[in-house]
Amino acid sequence: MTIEAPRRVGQAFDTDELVLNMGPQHPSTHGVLRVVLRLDGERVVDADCVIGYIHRGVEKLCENRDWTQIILLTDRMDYVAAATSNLGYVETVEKLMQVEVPRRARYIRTILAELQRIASHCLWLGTHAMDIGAMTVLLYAFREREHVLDLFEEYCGARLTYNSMRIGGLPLDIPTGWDKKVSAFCDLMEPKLDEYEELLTNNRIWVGRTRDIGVISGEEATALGLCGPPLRGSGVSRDVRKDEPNAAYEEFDFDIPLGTRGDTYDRYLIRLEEFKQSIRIIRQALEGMPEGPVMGKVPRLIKPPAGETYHAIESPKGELGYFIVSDGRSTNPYRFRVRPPSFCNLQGLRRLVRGHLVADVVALIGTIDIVLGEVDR
Amino acid sequence: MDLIWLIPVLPGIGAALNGLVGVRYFDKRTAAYVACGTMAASLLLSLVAFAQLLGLPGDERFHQVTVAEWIPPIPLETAGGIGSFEVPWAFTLDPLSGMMILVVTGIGLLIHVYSVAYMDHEPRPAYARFFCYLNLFCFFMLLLVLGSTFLVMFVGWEGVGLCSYLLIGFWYHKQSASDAGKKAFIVNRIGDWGFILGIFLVFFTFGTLDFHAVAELAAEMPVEAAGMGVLSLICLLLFVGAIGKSAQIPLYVWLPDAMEGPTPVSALIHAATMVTAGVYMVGRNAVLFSHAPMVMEIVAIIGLATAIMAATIGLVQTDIKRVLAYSTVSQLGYMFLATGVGAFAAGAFHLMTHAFFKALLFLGSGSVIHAMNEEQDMRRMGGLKQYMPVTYATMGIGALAIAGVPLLSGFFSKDEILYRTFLHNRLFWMLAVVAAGMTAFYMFRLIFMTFYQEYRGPAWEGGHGDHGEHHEDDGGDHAWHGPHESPRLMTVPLIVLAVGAVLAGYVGVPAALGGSNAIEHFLEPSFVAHAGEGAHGEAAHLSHLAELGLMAISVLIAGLGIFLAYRNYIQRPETADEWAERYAGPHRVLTNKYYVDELYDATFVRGTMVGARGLWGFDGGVVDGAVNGTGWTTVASSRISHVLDKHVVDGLVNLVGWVCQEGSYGFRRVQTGLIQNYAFATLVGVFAFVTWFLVGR
Amino acid sequence: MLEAAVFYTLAVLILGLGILVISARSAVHSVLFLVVNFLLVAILYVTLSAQFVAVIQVLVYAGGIVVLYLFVVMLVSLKRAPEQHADTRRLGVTGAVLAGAVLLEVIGIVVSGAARSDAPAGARGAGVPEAISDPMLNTEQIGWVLYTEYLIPFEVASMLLLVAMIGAIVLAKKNL
Amino acid sequence: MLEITPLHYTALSAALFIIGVIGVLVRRNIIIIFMSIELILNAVNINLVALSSQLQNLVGQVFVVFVIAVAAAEAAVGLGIIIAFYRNKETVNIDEMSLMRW
Amino acid sequence: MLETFIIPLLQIAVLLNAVLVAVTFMVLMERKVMAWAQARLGPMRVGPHGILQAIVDPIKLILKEDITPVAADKWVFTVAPIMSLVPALVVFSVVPFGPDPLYYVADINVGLLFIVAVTSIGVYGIILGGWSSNSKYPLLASLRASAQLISYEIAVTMTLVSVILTSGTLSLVGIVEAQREAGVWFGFIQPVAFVLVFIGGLAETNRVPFDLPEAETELTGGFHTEYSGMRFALFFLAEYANIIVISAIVAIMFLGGWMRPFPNVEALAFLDLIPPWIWLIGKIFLFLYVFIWIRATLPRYRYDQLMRLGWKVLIPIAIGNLVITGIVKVLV
Repeated sequence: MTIEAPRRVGQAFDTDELVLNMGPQHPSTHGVLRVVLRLDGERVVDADCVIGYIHRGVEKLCENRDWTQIILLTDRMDYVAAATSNLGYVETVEKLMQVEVPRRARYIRTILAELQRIASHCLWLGTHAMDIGAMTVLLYAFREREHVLDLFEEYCGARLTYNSMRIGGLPLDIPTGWDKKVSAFCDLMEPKLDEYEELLTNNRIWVGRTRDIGVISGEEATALGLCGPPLRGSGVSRDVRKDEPNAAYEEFDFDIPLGTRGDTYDRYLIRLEEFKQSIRIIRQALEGMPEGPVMGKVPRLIKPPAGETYHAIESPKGELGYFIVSDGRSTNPYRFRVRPPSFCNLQGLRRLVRGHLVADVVALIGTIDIVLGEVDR
Repeated sequence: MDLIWLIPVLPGIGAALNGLVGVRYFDKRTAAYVACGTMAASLLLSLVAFAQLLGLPGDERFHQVTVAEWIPPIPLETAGGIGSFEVPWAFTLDPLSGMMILVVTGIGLLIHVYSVAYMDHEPRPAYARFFCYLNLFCFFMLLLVLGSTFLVMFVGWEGVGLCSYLLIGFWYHKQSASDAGKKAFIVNRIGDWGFILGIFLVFFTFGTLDFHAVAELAAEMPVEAAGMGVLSLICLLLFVGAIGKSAQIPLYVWLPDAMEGPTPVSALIHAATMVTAGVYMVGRNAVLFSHAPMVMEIVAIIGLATAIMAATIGLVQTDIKRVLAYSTVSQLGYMFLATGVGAFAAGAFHLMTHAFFKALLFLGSGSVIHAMNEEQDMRRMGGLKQYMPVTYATMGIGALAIAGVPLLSGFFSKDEILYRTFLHNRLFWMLAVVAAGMTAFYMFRLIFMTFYQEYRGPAWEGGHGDHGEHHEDDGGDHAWHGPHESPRLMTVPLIVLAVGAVLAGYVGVPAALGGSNAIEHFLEPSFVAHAGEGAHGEAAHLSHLAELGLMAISVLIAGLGIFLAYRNYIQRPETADEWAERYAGPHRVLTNKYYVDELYDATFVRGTMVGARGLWGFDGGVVDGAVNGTGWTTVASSRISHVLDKHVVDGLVNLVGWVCQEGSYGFRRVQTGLIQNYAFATLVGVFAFVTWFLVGR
Repeated sequence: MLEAAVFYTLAVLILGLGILVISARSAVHSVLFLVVNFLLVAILYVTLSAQFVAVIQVLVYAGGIVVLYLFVVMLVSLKRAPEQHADTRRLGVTGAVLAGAVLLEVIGIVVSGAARSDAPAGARGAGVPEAISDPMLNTEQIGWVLYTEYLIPFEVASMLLLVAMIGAIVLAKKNL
Repeated sequence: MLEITPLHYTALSAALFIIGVIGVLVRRNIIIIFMSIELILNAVNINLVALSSQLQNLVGQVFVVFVIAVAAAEAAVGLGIIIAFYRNKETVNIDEMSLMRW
Repeated sequence: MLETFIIPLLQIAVLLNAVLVAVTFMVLMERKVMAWAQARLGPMRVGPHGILQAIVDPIKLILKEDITPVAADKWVFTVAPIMSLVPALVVFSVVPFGPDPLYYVADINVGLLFIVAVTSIGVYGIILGGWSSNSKYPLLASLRASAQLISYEIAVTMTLVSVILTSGTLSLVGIVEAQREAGVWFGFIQPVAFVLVFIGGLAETNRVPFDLPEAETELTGGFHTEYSGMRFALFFLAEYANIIVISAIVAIMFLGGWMRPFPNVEALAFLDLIPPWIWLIGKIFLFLYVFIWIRATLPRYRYDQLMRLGWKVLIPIAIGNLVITGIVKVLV
């Protein structure tokens, strides 16, 4: 029985440091993240994130597919929020081509994106709670996520990788009665949120496990390039939906919840509030849904003019940006680059876990809400 | 009235606050508030006390408060056998001290207020330090005034000397200021030496130090009309102290140099309050002095000589503050003249009026200096009338008052002195009148050179002719925008003092002018041993007409002085230089202040140094020789002891150590450091024991 | 008969395990043998109808102290066996031999003592106040003696434990 | 022989005691030496309980309680020292623990 | 011969089998109750509503390959699960299922101390299991588990002392009889002790919210990570047997053991028709249900929080409870 012990000579009464590998096969690293922890007893001295275990070269692949095929590949990045990945990509290309998207299409896109946010947050809530030991919440959250997946299935026929958008609009109009079902889902979802809160929000153990864990100030969060709920949890008001509205967001009322302490509990509360805001947006969109076509005027062969553009949307995980260069000649992008929120948020992990206990590492991986498919791409 | 002890204590508290806490923590406003607040409270108390005093009938205006015991009774030998030396912290309120506390607190408060603005350029800690000193000074001054024994007064006396030193040297980074501080302090010590000897003698003679008791005892003694008795000796010694404090010949040299201090200090200490302490002390001991006529004569002569000498020097000085300083010395001479001729009340009256107008003049000059960006030379001023009307007007009133222009305060008090002098000795009167004329001359010379004529000062930013509104205080960069009126905090005290300078005289309007000379009757009880005793019954009286005639003469002389000044400095400004050339010899003498400083330097300072060198030589040769001889003897004996110690004592000790060391070489083989070997040893013991048990059965 | 069988079985096991404790190569095995040894000693106590002491033996010795040993053995992970470094001056083997001699002597004393006719086998000691009567009351009686006659030693022992606790914390803590 | 007298217990105790002593003398791992000391203490305890039973006197059992308390204290402090020593020297070999020599 | 050997042996045989069967069914119960709490069905395939799952699971475990890691200390690796299970089963020997000797194997005068002592032996199985696997996660988990077990044992034992003070005996039969004499379950006299022992029991058996040693998401399974097959099953058995032991102790000490509710109210005498052992088993299953319920509800404590709760909350409360009990005992 040995524990490899890097021993610091001359330091009396010093316990040895322990190097612990967490992952890539570990139940709570959300995929294939490997975190190399240096421990002093149970306390984390330092952490190194090792990524790349599911690197598929999505960006390179995209540079060798034509513009429409790329939508399919974006599904495979953040596979628990494929619709927002699609949205970001198609809007970027639309921006490059300066295509006008019909209002109805933009409304439906907003609904899809917000439904996607609910689904993604459900997954996050379930796994986060599971990591901290509350296993019932996982099953509750998945129960509701199932409803969202049903709605997506009805809309586009897929439950995970939707391929649900097209450059210039949408492939399909919504099925008859779909909007009623979405509305019914909104009504269903709200009491369920209270159910989650009942299990967690005021639970002493939950608060004890998340309060003051992974505290990060707004400045530091900004400096690390965090985005999405981890950034807002530190009180920085940054939401692409508000700051640079895309789709139809500028037409709806919604609030950006902000944290005060920048700890895990704040981030938890923010995501719960985002559920409610998403429901609010969906309801407004359903109510004000305009009539009209869902596809704009787009040439048959998509060949954007030469140029480059960067466009970002607020995915459930944070700011998802696409940087695309077109040479104007070929049917595939010259350069395709993604700014994935999961990857940026993962940078914060090392800072967040330092000084905490091993058990908190699990909670902190949960709180930054990463999807390794998006990190590695 | 039982709270009069609070009157000095309040500024003392202010000083403690500012000095202990304020220098480090207070901002300027707080420091100023603390200082002014305590002074205002003190003034209020003084007013209340004074009002209560007035409420008493004339004979009973005497109140003594003992706050605490200071020196417990000690048996000491006195002329009358074994006396009990006992000094309480006791304070006396009688008409004289009542008047003095009003003057000190009242003018003190005005000067505090004035200083708030005047010292505004100072950095923060120095600001608080300044107010600490100022308050401390007021504390000691009030202690001096209110003290009912010689020793309490002496504490105040030394305290004001200390504060004077601190305040003169306030800008201690300036060599001349710190030198002036030291000079004031040392010269005062000479006077204090006389004072304390006088106190010793008072105790030896009377067996007590209480003023009242001393006065009562002294009143029993015969007047030493001829020759020097013990009373005369006491008075002479006390007078030496007064000379030092009140800057009389020959110890006046420190006062003009004291003008190195900030102007409010000059006004408060060196014009209105501290320098009058000598006069006050003489007045306090009026009974003693009146039993020593010969000393009185000396007092009068010294006062007169000082008055004239200072006045003549004042004629040619060009530094605005020095003119005022010599004027102060001269006026103090007047006061001593008054006391010398037995007119204690007149002296005190002049003391009061002088406090008003001299404080006014000093503050005015401070205002001018402030306006001229720290320029003190009158030759570089001129024409300031248009820039600073308030200062001009108030200073003008002050000058008129000091010159003895009728209906202003100086007129009444000075004429009272002159009148009493006339009664005493005609020659003295004539000289005094001449001095009064000179006073008028140099005061108006000052006014004319400062406020009239052409502007001769340095040019300023923003153009010469732009005599605009440069009222605002220009912060830290000290960009000077030309002469300007001072801020309100400075002008208001000026105005108040000007009003005082005009009105203060009306408490002593002489009978010849239809007045009742109220002040004299008010003060009278303080100068006699027993209230109600008709002390000055023997004094001769002139008719009112003759008195009026004397007034007219002095007014004429004053008018002449003013006219001469007008002619020399307004009509024909060149006359002044012409006169200076024509009378080059006297002018040079006067400009150099009669070479008194040089004389002192040559005699006393050098003499002291030569003596000190001699003593040094003695110390080095004889005293050190003896000490060194002793040292050598010690060294020699210790050498012997060392040899013994090294070879006998150390030898024994080393032997013990050696035995231990050699022994341990053997024993340490046993101590292997292996615990199991020790256990083995134990086991051997157990084995032996068990074996013994087994065999033994 | 039964009593003798139980005693001999236990004695053999206890001694055998004792030898295993001091001879086992791995310290963890040593600890394991020690635990079993202690449990057997506890059973021995039960046969002597000292149930309370037996339970205390299990609870404190086997369940507490030896767990501590086990912890330390696990924490002290050795890179080289202690036997690699041996001081030549140690007298271990001699000591073992000497210890054997002492054992023989003691056994001799015991046997000779048993041989003597006046040995008070099974007799009560003189002037003994407390008698063991009902085994069901064993605990109560011990408690009674402990809290009356031996109260001060009991308190001293508890103080000793407190001091030992603090001492152990101070020694083992990295930084106080 | 078949009748179990207190002398049997005494003999057992003596044997266990000597085993402990040999352990102390022979082993070099200080933890095992400590365990040998525990064996010695147990030997004493067996004696005490046996005699207590024979003499029908509970004081023997009371003493066992005290012995156990002392053993617990000894184990706590002794093992604490071992841990501290191990942190510094990375050894538990008693032959290397000779800092106090000479 | 009959009374000294045959009957006790029969009793032991029945008891061991009953406990082992109870454990398998408790696993099934846990799965079903959890499923109901979490809006799912749980095992449904084997037998009606998956009842036979309780039989299938052990069979699976026995048939699985029993792997011994190469680097493990084989001897200790084998002994550890046994050392874990044996104490858990031994404890049942003093658990009385009814008033007369037929219902218990032994009634000893130090019964409660015996339980505490024997359960404390169980920690060896955990430590040695973790250590002998020669792997980091099991070692960490075993250290945690043993530290947790020892810490909470202190609190639980101290609390039990206050119950002993109330009853005046260490014998479990005596404690139940004392409750009959008192006319009220000790759960009402000692509510603080009741809650404390229950919480301590949760911690000692490594159940949620104190299931750190087995926290899958942190330590990938705990000290038995490297175990498989029957050796794993032994650990599993030991753990669930311990849960049943704790439930039994709590039921006996605080809920009147085999007695019906309100034992001295004559009007309820018809309840005595139900045999006493059913009453006790019913109470035990009540606690088992609560154990499972808590597992479905609560998140998990962090290690330091758990230790803080044990040392800074439970032990002080236990001491306070003991002191107050003593004072009341002296005064009343």
